[in-house]
Amino acid sequence: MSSVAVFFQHLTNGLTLGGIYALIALGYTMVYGILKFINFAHGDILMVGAYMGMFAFDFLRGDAPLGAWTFISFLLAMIFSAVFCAVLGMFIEKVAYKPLRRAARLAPLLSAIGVSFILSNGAAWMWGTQSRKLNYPFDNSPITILGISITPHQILVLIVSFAMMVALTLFVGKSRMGKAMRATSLDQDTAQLMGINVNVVISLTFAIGSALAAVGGMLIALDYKCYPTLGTMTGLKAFVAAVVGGIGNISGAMLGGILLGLVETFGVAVLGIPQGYKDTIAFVILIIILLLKPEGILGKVEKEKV
Amino acid sequence: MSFFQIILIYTCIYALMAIGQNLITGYGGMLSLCQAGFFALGSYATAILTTTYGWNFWLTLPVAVLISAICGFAIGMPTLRLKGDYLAIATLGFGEIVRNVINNWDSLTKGPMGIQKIPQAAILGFKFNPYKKTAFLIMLVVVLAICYFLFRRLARSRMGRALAAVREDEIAAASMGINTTKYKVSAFILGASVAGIAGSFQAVYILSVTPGTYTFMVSIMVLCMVVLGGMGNFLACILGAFIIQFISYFPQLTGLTNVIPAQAKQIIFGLILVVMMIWRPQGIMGREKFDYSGEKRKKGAKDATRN
Amino acid sequence: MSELLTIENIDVCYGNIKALSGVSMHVDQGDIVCLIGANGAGKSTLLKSIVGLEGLTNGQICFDGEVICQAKKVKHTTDQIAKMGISLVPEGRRVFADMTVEENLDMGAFMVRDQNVIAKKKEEMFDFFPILGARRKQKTRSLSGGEQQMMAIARALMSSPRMILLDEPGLGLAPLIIQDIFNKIALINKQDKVTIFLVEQNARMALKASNKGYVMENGKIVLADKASNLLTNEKVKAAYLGE
Amino acid sequence: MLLETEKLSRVYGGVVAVNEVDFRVQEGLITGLIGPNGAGKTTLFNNMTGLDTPTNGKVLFEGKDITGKKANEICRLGIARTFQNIRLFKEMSVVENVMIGRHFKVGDKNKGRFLQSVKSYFFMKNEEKTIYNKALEYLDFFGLADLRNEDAKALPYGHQRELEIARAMATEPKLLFLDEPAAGMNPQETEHLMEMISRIRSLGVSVVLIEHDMKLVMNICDEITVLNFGNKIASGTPNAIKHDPVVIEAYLGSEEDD
Amino acid sequence: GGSSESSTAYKIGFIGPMTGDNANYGILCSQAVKLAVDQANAKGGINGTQIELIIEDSEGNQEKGMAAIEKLSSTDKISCLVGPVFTGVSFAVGERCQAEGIPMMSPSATHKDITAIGDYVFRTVVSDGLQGEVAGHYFYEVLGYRNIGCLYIKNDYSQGLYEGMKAAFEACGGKVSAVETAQLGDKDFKTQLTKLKAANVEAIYIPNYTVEMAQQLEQAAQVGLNVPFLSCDGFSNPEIYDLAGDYTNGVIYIAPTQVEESDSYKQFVADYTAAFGVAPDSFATNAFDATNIYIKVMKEVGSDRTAIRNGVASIKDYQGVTGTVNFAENGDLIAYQGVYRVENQTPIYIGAYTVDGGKLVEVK
Ligand SMILES: Nc1ncnc2c1ncn2[C@@H]1O[C@H](COP(=O)(O)OP(=O)(O)OP(=O)(O)O)[C@@H](O)[C@H]1O
Ligand SMILES: Nc1ncnc2c1ncn2[C@@H]1O[C@H](COP(=O)(O)OP(=O)(O)OP(=O)(O)O)[C@@H](O)[C@H]1O
Ligand SMILES: CC(C)C[C@H](N)C(=O)O
Ligand SMILES: [Mg+2]
Ligand SMILES: [Mg+2]
Repeated sequence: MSSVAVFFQHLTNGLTLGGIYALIALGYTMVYGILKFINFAHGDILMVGAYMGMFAFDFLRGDAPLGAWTFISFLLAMIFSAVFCAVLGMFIEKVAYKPLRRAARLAPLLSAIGVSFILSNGAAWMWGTQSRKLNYPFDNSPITILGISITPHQILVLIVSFAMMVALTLFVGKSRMGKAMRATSLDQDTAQLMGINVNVVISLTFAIGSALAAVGGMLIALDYKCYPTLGTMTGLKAFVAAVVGGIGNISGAMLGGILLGLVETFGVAVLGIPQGYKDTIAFVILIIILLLKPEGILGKVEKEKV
Repeated sequence: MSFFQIILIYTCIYALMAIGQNLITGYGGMLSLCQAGFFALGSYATAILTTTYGWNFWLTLPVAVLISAICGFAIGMPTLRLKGDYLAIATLGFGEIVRNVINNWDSLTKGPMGIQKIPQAAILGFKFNPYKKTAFLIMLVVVLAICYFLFRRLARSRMGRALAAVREDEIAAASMGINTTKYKVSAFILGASVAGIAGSFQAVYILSVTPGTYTFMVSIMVLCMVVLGGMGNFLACILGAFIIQFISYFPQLTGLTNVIPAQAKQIIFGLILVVMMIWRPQGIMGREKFDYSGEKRKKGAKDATRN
Repeated sequence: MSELLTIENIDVCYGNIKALSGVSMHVDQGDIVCLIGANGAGKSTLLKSIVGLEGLTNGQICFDGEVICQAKKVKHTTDQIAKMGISLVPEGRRVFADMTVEENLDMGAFMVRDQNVIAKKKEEMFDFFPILGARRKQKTRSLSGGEQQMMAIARALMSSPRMILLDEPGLGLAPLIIQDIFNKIALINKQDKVTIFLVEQNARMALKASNKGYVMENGKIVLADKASNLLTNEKVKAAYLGE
Repeated sequence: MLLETEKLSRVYGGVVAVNEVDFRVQEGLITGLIGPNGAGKTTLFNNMTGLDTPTNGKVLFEGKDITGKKANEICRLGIARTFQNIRLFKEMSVVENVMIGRHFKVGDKNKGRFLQSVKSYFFMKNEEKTIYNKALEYLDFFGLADLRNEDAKALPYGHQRELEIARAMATEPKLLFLDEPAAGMNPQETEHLMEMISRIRSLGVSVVLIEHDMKLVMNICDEITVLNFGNKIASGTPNAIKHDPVVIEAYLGSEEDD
Repeated sequence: GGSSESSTAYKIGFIGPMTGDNANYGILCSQAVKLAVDQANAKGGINGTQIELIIEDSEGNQEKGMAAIEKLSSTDKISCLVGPVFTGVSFAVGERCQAEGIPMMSPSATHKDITAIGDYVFRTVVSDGLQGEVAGHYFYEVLGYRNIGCLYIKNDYSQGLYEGMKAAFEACGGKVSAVETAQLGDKDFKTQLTKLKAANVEAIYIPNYTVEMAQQLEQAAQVGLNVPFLSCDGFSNPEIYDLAGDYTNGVIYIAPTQVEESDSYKQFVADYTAAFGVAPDSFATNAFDATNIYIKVMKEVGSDRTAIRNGVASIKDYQGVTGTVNFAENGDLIAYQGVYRVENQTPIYIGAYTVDGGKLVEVK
């Protein structure tokens, strides 16, 4: 391989890895943006979404060979999984977070950790701990251009995360509901005074966030497989990405995700530091970014007015 | 009840970390997620010095504290500008960096293989044999008691009050002449130091160290202990540590392990966390209200507090 | 004139502290009513309980003949009450700090769906508070205290409510502006038939602008009368008018 | 001159909040700072107390340049302040709030820092007692001693304002900045506040206050400076200001007959 | 064995990760132990007494492992222990077992130093030392590679195998010219694979766990990396064929031998699959043998710990499902390494090897 080709292969790898982080980070940021708390269970909802999608897909597809039907059944499975997770997300919010809305900031975090334990171990109990394959609904053989390989799946991940980013930005920025979400995130009492039903807003936020998680979960599981801790490690990374991008900021989540993917790839590939230190490099760079830009890359630095 | 003793031993070790976390988070209001990192530093300092360099355990203890303190300073100083969850991520990153470096610096830490055959702690030839627990437990209780009193004292002095002020309103605190940076960094240093102590004792309890013990989950558990017990309350931290340890070893203590599936234990653990938080969001004991004059403080009307 | 807002014998507690006890009062359709009282008397608490932000432990509150709040159970949530046409300018401004002035006004008009109406209302507000117009793209958090107060009032007016509850609208405002605001209140009361319920420390000015006044002490209504009578009431003069 | 600013400006993006203002505070006096909403009064305060840094110009305190110093350093030099939007330590008790004000007032100047902290660690009981008693004195001054064990957040607005002043006074300042101390108070309470401020001056503390309550300003201020759109448009005695046409035009409006 | 006549308690303990990130290994092994105990109990247990099995969760973590052995030793008073599953936990638990004289037999902890803890520590899995050595020799001498790359996980297992292989391969004269590592739990290896691709090596050794190897094989294809892959005993877990499908074809791996041959093995797989719905991996197979060895010994000497340890040490040519089991002086399994090549998603047995005096020897 020529070194130029190697470079571009790394670039491709980094971008697509970043796409995966971005996919999860979007949902994280969305919920954080409204409720200002780290929904630790987001990754686990994503895992449930992957499993539900897998079951639905296997069921719908049956023995059909790759073709239009597999693709359609994959989409149907995705819709099913998204709906399932939306309901699950709303349910979790009602039971575990809603009673804590006025409590200390860390109380819902702990509750979320509890939910995360319940979901991941519940999944292990019901579905076993071994990895299960979610089959590609299309032919995923790599496409090689000028010596650089990329798979259709990678392209899909990038497209979907980008599309989600655009859709979410428009939704939150432009729609009535989106405005209600922003107001709710700033001051729930006052939002109510404006005639906003914050319960509905929060439920909806969870529903959307969880549905996004389900879609993300299925796309990720195509590559990473389904297993009960699917959401944990990737979820954590994605959360880091969301924060670095400026938590609560939708484009920031996307940017943070891509950046994390690139940093993880290039930190090692180009700087020539031993691969083992990949996470160290990634975190050092992220900490440096935060030090230079304490509110995240796209976060707003607004000095408090006294 | 020798199995109960092991719960107490882990309670003590984790309570040490929780005390540190409480100073940082409960008092200073900084959400730090790197107790596991300092815990690891303490453990490895002891493990390396006792095995590779043949030091006595008690001599490694101050080194462990010093290293943790220096790292606490190194992480505290620059990241203090960060607020809330940004600080959480930076500190989480630090914890992961520590583990990552330990896992990769093979020549010093033996990498993923870990370090074995750590000698037992001893005083004048009397060995604190971890398998015999009682003596070990007594040693830990003494250490915990000392740290508890030192920290509680600190917290109800000017320093604790200044930290609380910084937590409540940094701008107002600065306008009252408080050097906010100084107090935040001090909290980090002290919090890191006790976690280092906890690490040292962990090393002489398990008698071997591997990077896998010092994961992010440890930091999360420590945070849970503090929040569950009650932020800003050192006794509550110890209680929180006990409760969390008790819940996680409950099936073993009662012999339920063979009756219920392994995951059920974790699911119950999760349920308890959720229920406890809904039941008492401010923690079981809540924030400790000091009473300066001998008269009792009126119970606050709404105790659930935001910070 | 018919009673628009009726408060019947309500109690409100913070934990075990009773902030309001046995408060009964009413506001007639089209009136301007003011409530005065010392610090901590419970005025803000009363306003908050009308919009459902504090629960009652006893009694009930009716708006336009319908029960909106009742002890021990939530009849209507705050957003429903807002939708019935009650708008509160809360104590301490409570602006959406991270939104611009314009976005804040948009939020005030959340219940209005007609974009033209919103645009018109906004221009009206900017006419009334020119400094807000000058700052329309600025984040509210960086506004001065008085500007934020204007912002909060303007926001409450955006939804063209049937009734406005104002909690110390003059707080932190320059004398000229306060006068303006009271004039404006009288104007919208007359023109738009908006009922006004006002809590104000500047008792003289408030009573002058009102038809009716209530005086609250320690969570209880101790006086209720025509505003003009209160202005000359010796007790009121001594305690609240600073003479 | 106890404190003065030299051509102090503060610009935010396009907004000139304070424009080349020369502001003077004489020792022992009560100086008023008035002006329409958004005139730049609070901004000027922030720039003098270290919470904001001037874009241009200097701040001199007792002849020394303190521009750009941190808030905590400025406080230790003897400048204390309150805030327009009350900033109490809400979850702490009333007395603890005041004790914070005593924070840097303990300790023995003759000992090194380390020895001092060791000493204060071991003799904490005594030290705490001193701080506590001193704090009670300041609470008493404002008649808040009975409320000492309440949470600060549960106090009614007016008391919160007083508590904030008590807390600032606990730092034993030479100069006290008050940002709208009478906001949210009724006339009677305002009168009480005026008394308090006069008493503070009689303790030898110079006071600067921002206020929209003209009765208060005109009654107790010795000097008044008026800002409008960031510019200083007038300064002088209350009487002079009251009749200054520029000020009337910009701020006071024609006197209401009453 | 003083207590051999007291027929009351035959207790076998098991420690492994039953929850957490690596629960799969613990669960598969524990099921094998359970199967062995159930089978023995169905046949009347030991001299008419039922055997009791106590499974404890270590979460793959030393701290929990210590608590587990504490409970097994002080509350349950077990006679012998199967496990722990992971090297790290085995070190901590092993010391305790040694100190208290509890026989311990790990089905899967492969670190070469584990049996050095003491004479109560055994294992039914081959030490990484031997496996790596055989691998190194085989790659050089039989496969004829001179320049290979390696991608391993920074954990004790993978690194141990890598080090063993590298030492032997380079001693033969070969060169491991490109080495990449990853962290446990990583799912994306494209960076490393791209670097390996750029390094132009003849083959790549991936001594990792099943799930990671599945990812690596699949992603190698994704970055267009087309060289032969070499692997280790982790490949003997049939899960790999579910996960990596056709990407496994052509892989050559070294793993404990004779697994494929015996009828008893086939029987075991059938029983296991019938009971638990999944197929066992090689560690579970080892755990099955370990348990049966204990049962056999206990039948002879009773429940006394020292007697059991001595009994295990003197086992000779035990015929287990993994083949013939003998323990070396230090408690290590004496075993040969099988070489397999995957064709059509099925491993084809090529031969058994060991290393003797620095030479690769084929065992017939
Ligand atoms: N969150 C709270 N927790 C406990 N007590 C409270 C709380 N809010 C208000 N109170 C108490 O309730 C009483 C009434 O307070 P409220 O704010 O209604 O008074 P107010 O008449 O509006 O006074 P002000 O003129 O100062 O605004 C006061 O004694 C106050 O201390
Ligand atoms: N960070 C900022 N960014 C932009 N503009 C700002 C910022 N801070 C203040 N301003 C503007 O500067 C002007 C002066 O504000 P300041 O708070 O000093 O007013 P003030 O005189 O205290 O008014 P008030 O009496 O209403 O409190 C205001 O118009 C405000 O909008
Ligand atoms: C289950 C196995 C993969 C464990 C591994 N052999 C170890 O020593 O840790
Ligand atoms: Mg009020
Ligand atoms: Mg101001």
